[in-house]
Amino acid sequence: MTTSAPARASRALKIPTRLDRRYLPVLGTFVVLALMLILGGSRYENFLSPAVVSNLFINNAHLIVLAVGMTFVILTGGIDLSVGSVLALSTVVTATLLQAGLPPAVVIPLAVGAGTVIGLAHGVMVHYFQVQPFVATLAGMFFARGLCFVIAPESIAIDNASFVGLASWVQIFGGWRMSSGVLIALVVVGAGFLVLHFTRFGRTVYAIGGGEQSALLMGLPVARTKVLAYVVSGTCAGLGGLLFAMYSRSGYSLTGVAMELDAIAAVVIGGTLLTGGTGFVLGSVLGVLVLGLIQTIITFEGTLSSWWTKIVIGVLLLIFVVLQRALSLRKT
Amino acid sequence: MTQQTAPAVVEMTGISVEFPPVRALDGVDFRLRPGEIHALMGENGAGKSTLIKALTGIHSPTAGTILVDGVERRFTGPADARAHGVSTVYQEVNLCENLTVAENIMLGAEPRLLGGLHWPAMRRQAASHLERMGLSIDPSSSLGSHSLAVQQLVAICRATVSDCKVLILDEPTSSLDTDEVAHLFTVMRALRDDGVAILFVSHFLDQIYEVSDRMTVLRNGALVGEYATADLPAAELVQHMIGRSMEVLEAAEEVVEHAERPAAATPLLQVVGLGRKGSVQPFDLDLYEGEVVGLAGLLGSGRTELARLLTGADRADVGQTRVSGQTTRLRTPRAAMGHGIAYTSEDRKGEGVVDGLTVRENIVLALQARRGWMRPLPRKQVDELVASYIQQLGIRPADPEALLRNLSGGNQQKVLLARWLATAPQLLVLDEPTRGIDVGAKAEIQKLVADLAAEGMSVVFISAELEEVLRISHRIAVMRDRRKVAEIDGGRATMDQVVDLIAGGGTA
Amino acid sequence: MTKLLRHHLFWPVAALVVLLVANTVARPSFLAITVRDGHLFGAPIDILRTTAPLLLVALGMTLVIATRGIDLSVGAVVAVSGAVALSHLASSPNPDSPVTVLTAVGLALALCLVLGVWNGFLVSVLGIQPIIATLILMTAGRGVAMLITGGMITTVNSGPFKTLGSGFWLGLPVAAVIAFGVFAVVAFVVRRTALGMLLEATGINPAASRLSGVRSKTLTWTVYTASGLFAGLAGLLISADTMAADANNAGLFIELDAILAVVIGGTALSGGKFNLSGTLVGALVIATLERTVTVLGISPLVTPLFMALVVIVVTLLQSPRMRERLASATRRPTPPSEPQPAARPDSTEVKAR
Amino acid sequence: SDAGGEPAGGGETDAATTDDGVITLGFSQVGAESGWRAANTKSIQDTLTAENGFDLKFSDAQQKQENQIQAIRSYITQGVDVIAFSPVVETGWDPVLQEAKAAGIPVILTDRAVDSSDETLYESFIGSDFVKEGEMAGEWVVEQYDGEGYKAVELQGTTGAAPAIDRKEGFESAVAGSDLEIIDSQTGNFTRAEGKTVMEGFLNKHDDIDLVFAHNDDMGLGAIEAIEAAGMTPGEDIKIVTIDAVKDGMQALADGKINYIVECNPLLGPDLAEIAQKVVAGEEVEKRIVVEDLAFDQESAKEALPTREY
Ligand SMILES: Nc1ncnc2c1ncn2[C@@H]1O[C@H](COP(=O)(O)OP(=O)(O)OP(=O)(O)O)[C@@H](O)[C@H]1O
Ligand SMILES: Nc1ncnc2c1ncn2[C@@H]1O[C@H](COP(=O)(O)OP(=O)(O)OP(=O)(O)O)[C@@H](O)[C@H]1O
Ligand SMILES: O[C@@H]1[C@@H](O)[C@H](O)OC[C@H]1O
Ligand SMILES: [Mg+2]
Ligand SMILES: [Mg+2]
Repeated sequence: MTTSAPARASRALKIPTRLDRRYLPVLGTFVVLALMLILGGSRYENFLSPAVVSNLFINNAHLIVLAVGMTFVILTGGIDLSVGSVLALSTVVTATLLQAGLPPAVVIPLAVGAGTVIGLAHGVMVHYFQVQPFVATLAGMFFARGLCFVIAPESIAIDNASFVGLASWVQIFGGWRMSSGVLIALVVVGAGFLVLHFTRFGRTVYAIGGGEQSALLMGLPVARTKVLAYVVSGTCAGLGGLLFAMYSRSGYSLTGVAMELDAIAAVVIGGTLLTGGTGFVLGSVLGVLVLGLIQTIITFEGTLSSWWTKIVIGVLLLIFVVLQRALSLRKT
Repeated sequence: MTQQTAPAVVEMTGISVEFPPVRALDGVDFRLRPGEIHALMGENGAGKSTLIKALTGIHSPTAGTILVDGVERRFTGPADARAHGVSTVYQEVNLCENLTVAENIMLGAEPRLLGGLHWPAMRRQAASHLERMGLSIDPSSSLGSHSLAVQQLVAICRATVSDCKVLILDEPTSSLDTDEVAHLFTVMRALRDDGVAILFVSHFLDQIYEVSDRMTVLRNGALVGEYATADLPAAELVQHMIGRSMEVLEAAEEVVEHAERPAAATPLLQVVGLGRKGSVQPFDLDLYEGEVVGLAGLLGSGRTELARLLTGADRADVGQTRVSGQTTRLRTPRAAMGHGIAYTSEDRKGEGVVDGLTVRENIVLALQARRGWMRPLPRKQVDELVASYIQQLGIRPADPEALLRNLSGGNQQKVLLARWLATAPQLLVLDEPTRGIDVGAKAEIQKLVADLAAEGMSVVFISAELEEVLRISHRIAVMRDRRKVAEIDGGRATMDQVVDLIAGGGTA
Repeated sequence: MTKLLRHHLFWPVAALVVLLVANTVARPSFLAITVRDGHLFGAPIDILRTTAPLLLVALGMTLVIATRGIDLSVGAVVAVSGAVALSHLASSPNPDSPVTVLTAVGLALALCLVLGVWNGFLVSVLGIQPIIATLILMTAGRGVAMLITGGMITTVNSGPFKTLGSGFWLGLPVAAVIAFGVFAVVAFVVRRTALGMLLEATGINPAASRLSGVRSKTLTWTVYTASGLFAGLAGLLISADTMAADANNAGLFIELDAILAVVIGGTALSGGKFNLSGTLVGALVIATLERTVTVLGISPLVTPLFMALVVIVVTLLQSPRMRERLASATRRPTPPSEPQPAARPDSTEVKAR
Repeated sequence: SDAGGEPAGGGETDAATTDDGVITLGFSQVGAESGWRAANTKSIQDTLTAENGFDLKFSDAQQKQENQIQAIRSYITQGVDVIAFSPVVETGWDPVLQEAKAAGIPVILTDRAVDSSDETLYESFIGSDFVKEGEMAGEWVVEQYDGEGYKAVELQGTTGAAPAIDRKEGFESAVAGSDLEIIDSQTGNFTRAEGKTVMEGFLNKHDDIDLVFAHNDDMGLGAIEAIEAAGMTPGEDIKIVTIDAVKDGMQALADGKINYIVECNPLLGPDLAEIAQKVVAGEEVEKRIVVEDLAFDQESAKEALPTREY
């Protein structure tokens, strides 16, 4: 039976040197984003200015942070619908507590922590009670929004001096501007990237998305990782709320309605599969920029009526998704 | 080398596992000693995998005790078991296709740098583990890009990464060819000689006799006995396993071996220069009614890809296909089905089972799909059909309403076979149909194939087990490096001849 | 008992019963149905009528979810449907003529069918992920609806059309008759033909289904089309209810309600096995819950919180883990120390509010 | 005129000079969430036309504050002459308004006010006083029905939205001290459909409702449907008071189905045009221009209806 000896080498797989297929969707996003910038630049005056690009980041810092958290959850094959509401809750908590006279050093951890706690609750519901992520986080979405109204139905301005000081910190290099919000968002992106690619937790996130059962049988800490992914997303939503509070210097219970869809769309546009296991944080950042750019184009166009705005957003999204799909399919 | 006297490293007593209403294990005792290779034997659904899962904490036994190194334990899961020196390769390949080979091997025991993963070291270490298993693949390629066989070897690599006292291998050889198996055995023996206790499950009796020291036999969830391999002749082993004598099986094999090659008429399916870019090289093949054509080749030689082109699972971009003399193009599996061509994929988990549906639904799926949704099969006819296949193939549990995911691996395979037989195809392409199937059932499937051929069905038979291909085929096509290199007469071919062709030596 | 507890409809039905009991406690005549002007009148009848559009949308959603998809665009489709129908009525010289009404209905449904086909095309042919594919129409669709109505709320008087929303047939609300009727027909077709099984196979393992000859793409395409059509019908019922086409608010967030109804009904969002009777109960639960908020007099400020708590309680009780616990608690000889159906305290709490 | 006349690359125009006499005005609208809003948008677009000497840049923020901030920033970089917007929320505008101020671009608020400690950040606010609207409704109710022991239900606007909070507050303060009792209050989300469902619920729950106060016409129109479906006569069996005075509401008022409507005037275009011209010309403008909100009873509605613009 033990017949043997054909050359081992014949069995060695020839590994193609071409680009790893996993990067194609992100690359697609990048290419189309660049195309959009170029087209925008040729169509509108001032479009390709540092100010516009800086604003793209400044206006979307909070969304970038949400998208980073969302990426973790989606990579595990889950979803987090609560982020928009949790962001609102965080702004409300921040504004209310600051108004009550508490110092930022106390308020900031509480606001972010509110997100963490809600994320933990999601994780527990999803993992230990096996509630479907969509539903668990939908309940969380109602819950956080409800809590906002209970805390403060009206919008509250923030005038705490040190908070305002922190919020209005800006660095200017030539035409480029960098706000404290953008800096925090970039740090979160960097941290997200490092955690996903250089920790066991991060790789387990991918493993769970690739197959939860398999990850379990591989002896990876599935329970902890899954719960943690929701904690990360909740925390990011809390932090996103803080950034939004810094950005708008106020807290409002109706902020961020449907922002979860923006975050999800950004992640998916960035090449992450909703089924889990494939995708990159940097892709999600590109996704946010795409959405922001669509908005910028709408403003620069300047003549669209309300309904054409919606239609154009839809059409641009379509063009984007189809192009990206075409680019990532071409080589498979 | 067997240390009969050493105290058992694993001692399971009176283990019962229930999946109400099924009692999968009923008071089973099992002992595993250091430095032995211990085979766990039994039919499909006998409870082998369940026993393993009870040990490693995936299923919690309703009764019984488990001692590991003399300490009573109930592991909370594979991670816990691994932490206590029990490494397992479960039956279906359970790795993450989206991760790289290196990650699949090293995660859990990954080298670190400044608290983070040390990727270069990870790749290096993974490469050396792969080397030990005789695999020279790129550790940073993604696992999903490799064939099932390679994945199985990677799974084994993973299990042997951390220092383990106990290594459990549940059907690790089901998709390996002889050469890989030999290599695996070398590794297993080396580990055993280092004092590792190895639990090994396989349906290949010759492998069991080749490598194991002792064996435990289960039947219907109950313990039959524990034996020293050397003291138990194969015939007796089979009798213990299936509760019948070996003669039934031999009778079945007779039929196969004496089947006559039918007289040639017009080929049922004729392909000329069929090929696909990046897949198999263009090939010619004629398939006649009532004929079994075996495909032989090494792992990755292109058998599966050839089969997929024949059956519309992949679309050919060059070449011609003629069914009963008529030129057609088989663009989809559905189109192929329209011509009476059926294909069972080797990838049971990914392309076969619909695990959330019942046995009944899985069996009628293809038949129903062909009829279209508007013409549902009458329930009575479905029930009869399903009952007859459950009986004919010995599917267990014999419950049409059982969810497929709750069936043992071998029984799932039988259900898939039933799915295609139910469509009464003219040409049946079977890719590894006997993988993971017990001796009894395997013989019956072989007999079934022979019977079907005798009734006029044309069969393409792919198996990693060369003997099986030789025994069953009227004609054998040999594949090498994704090319069809030879076609030989199955009746006259010898094992050595085929092995030579496969390896690239001899000529037809 | 165990069997009853394990039945997939147990928890949704229990939730419905608890809600009805809570309402009856707050308002003893809640379940009373009286006959007024020859038709039935009362809270239960209102609930049936308000369930109607949600039920239709949830029906389509269930089928889409069975194939592992999701349709976020239903709310926008609802808006488009109402906009088309009412604009046509408003522009016609005789909005009361049955022919005009039929044309309006026909136009609206035809356009919604096309929208469904569009979603199906993106998902099954272009292979775009369902959530993003339908997000496109979710955004653009409302724009289209507003384009049709010019951004205003279009209103019109048309007797026959109004019947769709607030008319009665044999004493029952026409909207409910239509929705439950369509539901029954679809449920019958899906379960009496092989459609249900083929959809489930597609949702569970598309690759295996394809190899088995299932036309997965066509099926996927079909369910999105159906979802568009049903949403369009729902849009007609909604616009006929108030005789106004409100492009901004018609069907706003109905996709979430519909998904929730599907999930409460015991269908997993991961696709595969689906459960239409569960969806029916789920839709009733949601409509009743909305009514409960008013009847219990819950302050608008805590309404979302209240809804969240109910959803959390229902989903937790339905979770596999809880079911197992409850089932094993009832199976055993019941040690008194065991926190029996852990559910009870929570559900009475709901009642007490 | 946006690109042509301006120095390329110049993010900021030198002060508010307009070489060609055309005023470039960037307007950021909240969204298009209601018929009222559509009328508001139309009024602005119809007034700030080229004939009237404006180059209007319009953007719809889809009810998102971040989009509005983004749009305003973008107007700053584009160097418009005047920025006008209807803030989604009252708070949170200081940073971006400071940027506008630094760039020398005057800002005009419409419809909704902002809550800012620094009044120099904007030139003028043009809009309605929501509290006053609620008060006007409440005063009329007290005047008509005090002493009859009326039981009223309230249909609130979107929870947390300024018009909802203010109108509730105004109405409550006006009816305080009378014998009118508000027995129930729920949100109908400013929409007809929800107004109808909530009213149905109220009718299921209470047998003795005498009056409905709805925060806008749409919810009032929904309530009419519910009351009719319950076999009662709106306007008689149950009195209805609403706010907005859009066409459908006025029609119902004229038809006797609604009893009283307080106007919330969306036609802010002309005022905006006037103020913008003054601001660009460097003239003094009033800090707060509250548009006059009329109120209609059934008689005056019949008179006004033929000439209503929206
Ligand atoms: N999760 C489950 N739920 C219900 N029944 C199960 C489950 N897992 C296994 N079983 C049943 O338990 C029995 C034993 O299955 P097991 O997988 O242990 O068999 P096996 O001996 O490994 O067979 P094979 O050789 O086919 O792999 C079978 O009847 C199977 O259907
Ligand atoms: N995704 C892939 N990328 C690169 N090479 C691949 C990929 N998938 C398959 N191959 C290669 O294609 C060839 C044919 O594979 P195929 O699965 O047909 O072989 P086989 O003879 O059926 O072997 P097996 O025993 O693995 O089933 C092999 O060389 C295999 O390694
Ligand atoms: O009804 C109106 C509402 O829709 C708008 O948002 O604010 C003013 C209200 O009168
Ligand atoms: Mg097994
Ligand atoms: Mg193969």
